[in-house]
Amino acid sequence: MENTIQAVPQNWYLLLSTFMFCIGVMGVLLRRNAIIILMCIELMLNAVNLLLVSFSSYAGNAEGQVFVFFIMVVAAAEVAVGLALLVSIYRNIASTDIDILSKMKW
Amino acid sequence: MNTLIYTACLGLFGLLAEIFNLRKYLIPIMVLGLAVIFSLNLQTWNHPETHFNGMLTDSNFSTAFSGLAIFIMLIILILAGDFYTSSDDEKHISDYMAILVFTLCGALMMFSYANMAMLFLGIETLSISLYVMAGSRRFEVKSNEAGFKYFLMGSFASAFLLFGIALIFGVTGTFSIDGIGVYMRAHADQLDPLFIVGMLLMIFAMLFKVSAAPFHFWAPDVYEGAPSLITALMSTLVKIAAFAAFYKLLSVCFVFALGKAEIILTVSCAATLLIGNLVALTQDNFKRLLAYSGISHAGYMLLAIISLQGSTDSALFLYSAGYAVASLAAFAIAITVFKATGTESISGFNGLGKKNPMLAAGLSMAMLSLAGIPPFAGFFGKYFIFSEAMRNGYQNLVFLAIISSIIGVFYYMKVIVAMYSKPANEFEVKPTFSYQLVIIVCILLSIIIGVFPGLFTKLL
Amino acid sequence: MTQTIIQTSNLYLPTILIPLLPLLGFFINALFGKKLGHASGWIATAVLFGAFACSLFLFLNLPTGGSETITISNWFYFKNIFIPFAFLIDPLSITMLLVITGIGSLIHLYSIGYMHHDEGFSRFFSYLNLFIFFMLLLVMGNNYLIMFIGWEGVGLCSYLLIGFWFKNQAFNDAAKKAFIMNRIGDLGFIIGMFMMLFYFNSLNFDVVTIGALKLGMGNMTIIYITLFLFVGVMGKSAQLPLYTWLPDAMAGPTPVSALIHAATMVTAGIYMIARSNVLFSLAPHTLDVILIVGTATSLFAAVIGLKQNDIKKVLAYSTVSQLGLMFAALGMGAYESGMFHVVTHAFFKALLFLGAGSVIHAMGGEQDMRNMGGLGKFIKITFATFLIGTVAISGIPPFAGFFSKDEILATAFEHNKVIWGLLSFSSMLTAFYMFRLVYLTFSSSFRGTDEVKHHIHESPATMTMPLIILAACAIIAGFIGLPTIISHTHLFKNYLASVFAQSKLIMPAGHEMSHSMEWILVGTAVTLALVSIAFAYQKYVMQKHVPAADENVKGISKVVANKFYVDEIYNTVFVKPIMLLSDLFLVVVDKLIVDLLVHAIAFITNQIGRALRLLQTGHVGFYMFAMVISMIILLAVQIFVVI
Amino acid sequence: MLTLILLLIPLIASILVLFLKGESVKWFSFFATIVQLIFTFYVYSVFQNKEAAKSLLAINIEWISSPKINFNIALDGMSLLMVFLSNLLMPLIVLAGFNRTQERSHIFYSLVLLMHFALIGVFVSFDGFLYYIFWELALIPIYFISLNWGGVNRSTVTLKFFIYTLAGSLLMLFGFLFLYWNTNLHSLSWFDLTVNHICSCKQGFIFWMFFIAYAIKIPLIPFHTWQPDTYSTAPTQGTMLLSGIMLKMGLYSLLRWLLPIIPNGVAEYTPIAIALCVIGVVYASVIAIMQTDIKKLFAYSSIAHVGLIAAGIFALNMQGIQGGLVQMLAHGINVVGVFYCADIIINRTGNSNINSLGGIRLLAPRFATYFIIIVLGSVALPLTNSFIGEFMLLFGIFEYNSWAAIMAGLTIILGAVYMLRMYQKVMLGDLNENVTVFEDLKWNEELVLATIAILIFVFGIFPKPILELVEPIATEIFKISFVK
Repeated sequence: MENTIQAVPQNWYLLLSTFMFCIGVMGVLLRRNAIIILMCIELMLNAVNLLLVSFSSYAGNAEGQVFVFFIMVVAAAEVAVGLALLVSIYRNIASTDIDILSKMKW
Repeated sequence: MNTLIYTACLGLFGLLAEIFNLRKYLIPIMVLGLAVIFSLNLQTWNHPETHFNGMLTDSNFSTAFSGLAIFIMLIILILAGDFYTSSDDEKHISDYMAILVFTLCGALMMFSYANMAMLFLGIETLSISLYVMAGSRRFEVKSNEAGFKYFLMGSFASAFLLFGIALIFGVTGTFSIDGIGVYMRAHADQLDPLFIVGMLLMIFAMLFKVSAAPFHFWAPDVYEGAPSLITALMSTLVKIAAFAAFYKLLSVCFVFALGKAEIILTVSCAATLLIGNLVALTQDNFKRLLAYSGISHAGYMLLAIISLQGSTDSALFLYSAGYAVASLAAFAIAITVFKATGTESISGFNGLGKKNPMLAAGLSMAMLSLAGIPPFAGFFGKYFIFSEAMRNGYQNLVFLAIISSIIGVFYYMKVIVAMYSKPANEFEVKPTFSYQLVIIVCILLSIIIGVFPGLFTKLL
Repeated sequence: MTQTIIQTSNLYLPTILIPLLPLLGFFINALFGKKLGHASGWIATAVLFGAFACSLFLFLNLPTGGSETITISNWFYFKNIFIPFAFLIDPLSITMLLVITGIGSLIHLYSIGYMHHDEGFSRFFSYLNLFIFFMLLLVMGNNYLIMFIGWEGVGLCSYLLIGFWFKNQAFNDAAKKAFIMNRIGDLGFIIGMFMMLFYFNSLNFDVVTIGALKLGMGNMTIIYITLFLFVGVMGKSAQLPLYTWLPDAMAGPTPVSALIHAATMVTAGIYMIARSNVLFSLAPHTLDVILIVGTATSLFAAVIGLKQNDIKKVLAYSTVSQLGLMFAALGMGAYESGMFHVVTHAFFKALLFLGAGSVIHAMGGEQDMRNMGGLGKFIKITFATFLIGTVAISGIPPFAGFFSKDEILATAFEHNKVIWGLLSFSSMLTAFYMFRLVYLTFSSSFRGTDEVKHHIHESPATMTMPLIILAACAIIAGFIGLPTIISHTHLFKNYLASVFAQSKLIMPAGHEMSHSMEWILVGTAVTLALVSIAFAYQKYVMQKHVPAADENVKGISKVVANKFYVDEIYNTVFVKPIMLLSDLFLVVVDKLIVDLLVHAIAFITNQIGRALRLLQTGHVGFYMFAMVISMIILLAVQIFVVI
Repeated sequence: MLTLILLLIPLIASILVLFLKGESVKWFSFFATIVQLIFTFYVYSVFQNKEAAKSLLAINIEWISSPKINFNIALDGMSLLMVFLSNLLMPLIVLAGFNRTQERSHIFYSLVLLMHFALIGVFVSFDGFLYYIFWELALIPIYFISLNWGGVNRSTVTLKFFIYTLAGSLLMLFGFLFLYWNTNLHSLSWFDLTVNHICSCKQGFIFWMFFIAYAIKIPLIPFHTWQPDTYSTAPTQGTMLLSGIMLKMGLYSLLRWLLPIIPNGVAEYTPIAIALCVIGVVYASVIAIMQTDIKKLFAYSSIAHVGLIAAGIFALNMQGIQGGLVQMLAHGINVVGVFYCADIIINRTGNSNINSLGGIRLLAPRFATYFIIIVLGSVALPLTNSFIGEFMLLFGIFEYNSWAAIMAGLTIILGAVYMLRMYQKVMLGDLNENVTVFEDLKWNEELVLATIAILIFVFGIFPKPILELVEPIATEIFKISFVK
């Protein structure tokens, strides 16, 4: 049984999502704006989602896709909490630059 | 499984309590509820069961750790009563309580998961609640910073965890930890590289969660910035939950491929021991000190994880229990002192031995237990872990752990010295009744575990 | 493992009474001395007379040549080594017992008068009794360990008595010095005992003797044992190089000097060698060492004695010199002669010291002879008895010293002419400085202040009585050992014969000396003594020469007067370096090296902590960067190293 | 069962005393220690009756199943000797505090009694792990005693002491763990360990783990630097505990847990150990000669004395072992005596520098008498308690190596040098201007010192009961640990 997902070889999914994941990681490491970092983390999660979906499809096993739903829900919750924290930080220091957040060190 | 459901219900009740205007009675009700749940949890003892199509399993392992976690939460809730006293806190008390109980839910899932999905959900439930709680002092930059740092790094690490899970799923086609274990046993000699990478990524993520070096960076900052009570929670419940999950993951899933991760685990363990103890030497802030001490304890517990054979699980449990009671006692006293003196520095403890000998004695015992000196529980935990590691041939690591315990004694003693030989400051320190109760109970437990460790090692 | 020995001997009771009585006296005086007042002195004296009576009983009841072992208990044991608490009664120990208790009781009696005004009266007597107790243990023990107990015990009492007037730190220094010098010797003694234990598994005299005989002549083991024992002897009997404590020990009250540092304790070394005569006879090299050390000490001390001005110091050096003479005798294997001289010396030296005490008593504490003179007129009894003592020590017949000294010189002549020459010279010097002492003290006119002169008085009867008795002994004691030219029965030699019988077998005596030769020797000795007396008379009576004040002494005299600077040399060579070493150890090794090392470890640990702490920059970006980097590194290591 | 009671009396007393106040604290503690002492005599009488002893004195029940730890307590001659020493000294130590006022005395005495409990525990444990627990437990009370009631600089000094000794004991813990998993019986029971030795290739390693722990505790050079400071800083009763009993733990452990457990390792490294001990004897003695602080002087002298004991033990022969045991008892009594005398002096004059003291004998003749007796006891004069021990020890060393014995024998001379120098400067001479009044002994002080003085003579004159008490076990240990 062919489906649209399987039109592309599995390794390509793997490469793509690894690539996306790495972009996410690089973004997290290189950017200083908290919101962009948040986005990059979302990107990493989505890379995982993509990977899971493709694996799930190739294995003919729906578990992976179910898992993706979990991830999406959790990611949404995470973003909600993250943004809320960000808002309160912004209220206090009027900035979203993560480098300013270094009151506690050593 | 029932434990989890009841706990979730208790959390929901907390949220609803606001509607019924039960603020005043909320904490007693919650405490009572947890006590009931604690006893219900005991019923699963020796009744291993699987629920939700293999998503959760009850086993003695999960029951024991659940019991411990519920106990910790119970203590935290008792402490919360006199901790959240400002008017702002009063307003949010039901939220706080509910979120704390949800944290427990996450932890319970982490003890009894049988599926990667539940592991992930457990970790996230736990973490997200904690992000909120760590940042719950909205107007304090420190608290904000702690919450946000924790959040950023925690979700970053979660992504690695997920990527690992995805890769393993890709290779094995299942999320069930038993299934993965079966796959591994079958393919132990020729494992797919993808699987190994997935496993290592998961291990990295778990190392992050247990705050092992070199993934420990979040811990000191977050511990310092978070409200003290939450720090207590993080250093006990969260750490124990993470370790239990980590232990289960390795012992059920990856046990046959552990050789492939040996270097990582060994290096991490050694680094954790050294960094935790060495950096703690130089700390002046008590919470930060406990954070580093917590890192070093993670090192000892990693030793149990590495050994992973025989009765390591009971060693880990004993260690966790000993560590938890000592930490809780220490935090209960520290919170009292912080409140009285308004500083979190060790100098706040100066002369406590004269001002309040009972409190000082309690903290001394807690510190000695953390330092691993008999007859307190901390010693036995260490002893069992060292013994297990020795049995499995990790002599060098044990030796390193011994050396680092010697270093560790220095900073625990620093607190004791401050209490007994520095001139007293002018603040009067007087713990409330609930704090006294907690301190006495925890210290007594610490001694009981120390004198009858057999009672606890036989649990698993 | 215990042996039970039932005592049936009729000697049992007197034997144990001998040490017990002084011990009892000690306890009475120590516990109730304050309340007893002056009665304590009489009690102390009485117990000693009791002990003397018991000794006499033993002397009379022990069959000639017999010996008896009186076991009190099996003191302790380890491995297969049993150490009994037992006494050996034989002629040798009886000789010593008689000397100790006899002279001891006289000196106790004397002390009652001498110490009458001292506030530590009862304390003094308790110490004296304790001393006698230990001294008796020393000579009565049937094994080396009991002897050692006495050996150290007398050292302790010597310490306590030298420093009796403890307010004076110089006296305390002297006491300490005596104790420590003795302990140096004791170490040698102990090592000697270890060797005996090791080779013979016992310390009993009889067992050791048998064991030594088995090893045979000239065995290295025996040489080592005897050499170590001799180290002990050097300390106790003030031989070169450990003699310096004895002159200093004169800081104690004069009866103490008489009892401990002249008559009894210092002769313990001679007793020990005599007791171990078989061992020493089997080790000819050790005997040579003893001979040389004895001769050298005799001469050396005699030379120093020439220039001393303190009346007691002169006597002290004379004691050292006489002890040297005794050791020379022992070194030649003439144990009886040595013992004989011990006995006669005990009489006349005790007499001299007590006489000197009487002089000091009369002078109100003054000891410098330069401030005396002409005392013969004031204190006649003292003068007369003192003169007898001096004549005796100078070796003028028929006084006691002559016989014993002559015997030694005769043996020396046979043994080695050089030694004989040296010893004769030393005797000559002795005669000279002793008469120098007498002339300076008793003849010509008084040189002290009028106040002192007014004070001069004869001592009470408690003090003069002992002087008279001792003087009588000093005259007649020599007759127990008449030389062969006069009589064929040498009472003393015969009495001790059984003790030294085995030694005589090992080293047979040389041929009998011809009578004419011996007459020549006697003549030479007496002539030499008379010449030096005359010389002294010429210098100190005719010329009325008075020794110069300390600061005016020049040249060789100064060196001699300062005792050849031996104390100073010891100070520089031993004491100072040890003190320096002590500081060095403490400051450099302890504080700087060891402790610094300990602290350095702590410091370095702390510094590493400080360095690592900086990793925690507070920047969440860095944290995540570090996480990722370490992940990559760990992954790389894991994958490339393991897989 | 009797052993358990022996163990429990101090523990219960330690808890009960917390509820008392004022003078009753001291009386109660004294009462408890006296009861304990009397009970010890009873136990001794039972022990003499060998057949009955076995069942009455030993308890062996499982405590923890894996790793197997038994609650295994028993008494043999050596344990009984050490228990006897502790119980003998304890009443004296408590009594010594009667005329001192202490803040929070109930806590103080509770800690003292807790320490007593731990010390007894160390001596009666026959399971390595149990022994280790007590070993560590003993450290805590003394640390808090020193920290709370100590003198100047107490926080740094006691911290050093604590870390130092703890470091040693953790190494020992490592050694025990190693032993446990590397012997085929998997047991730390003394009876198993002495029969079933670990492979001799690993013994050398364990030797160092144990040796360092004990060397720190005893202390031997170069691990001794904590000791002089601690002894001079700790409150007197603490110093008495430390020097009188606690350092005996180290020596006792050499005999109990080192020699018979790893005979080959010991045999291999004996030369080094003896060299360290003997050097320590001379080294510490020489330092003591120039010490001016009276407590430090005694501390160094103690290093010298225990160095000798350790050397004798390592000589691995009967007289060394037996002499070591006898000397432990003697040293315990003497050292408590000297430190108490030092305390009386410091307490009366407020001065611990021997150069600014002097002439005390003029004012306090009775004190002077006791002091000189104790001083003579510690220089091992014959007929005092330490003579027989020192004699046997030196003979033991002699049998091992005669040069070592001569070196160690220097203690005979040097001991006299520093002790008499100290006594002369402090007690003799004319009154120093710093010493104007010096009250003679109070009743409790006199009682303590008189007891010590009597003990010094009793054990010096009648050493046989002690030697006989320890003979069987010394023979056993010798047989096990003697390697050809």
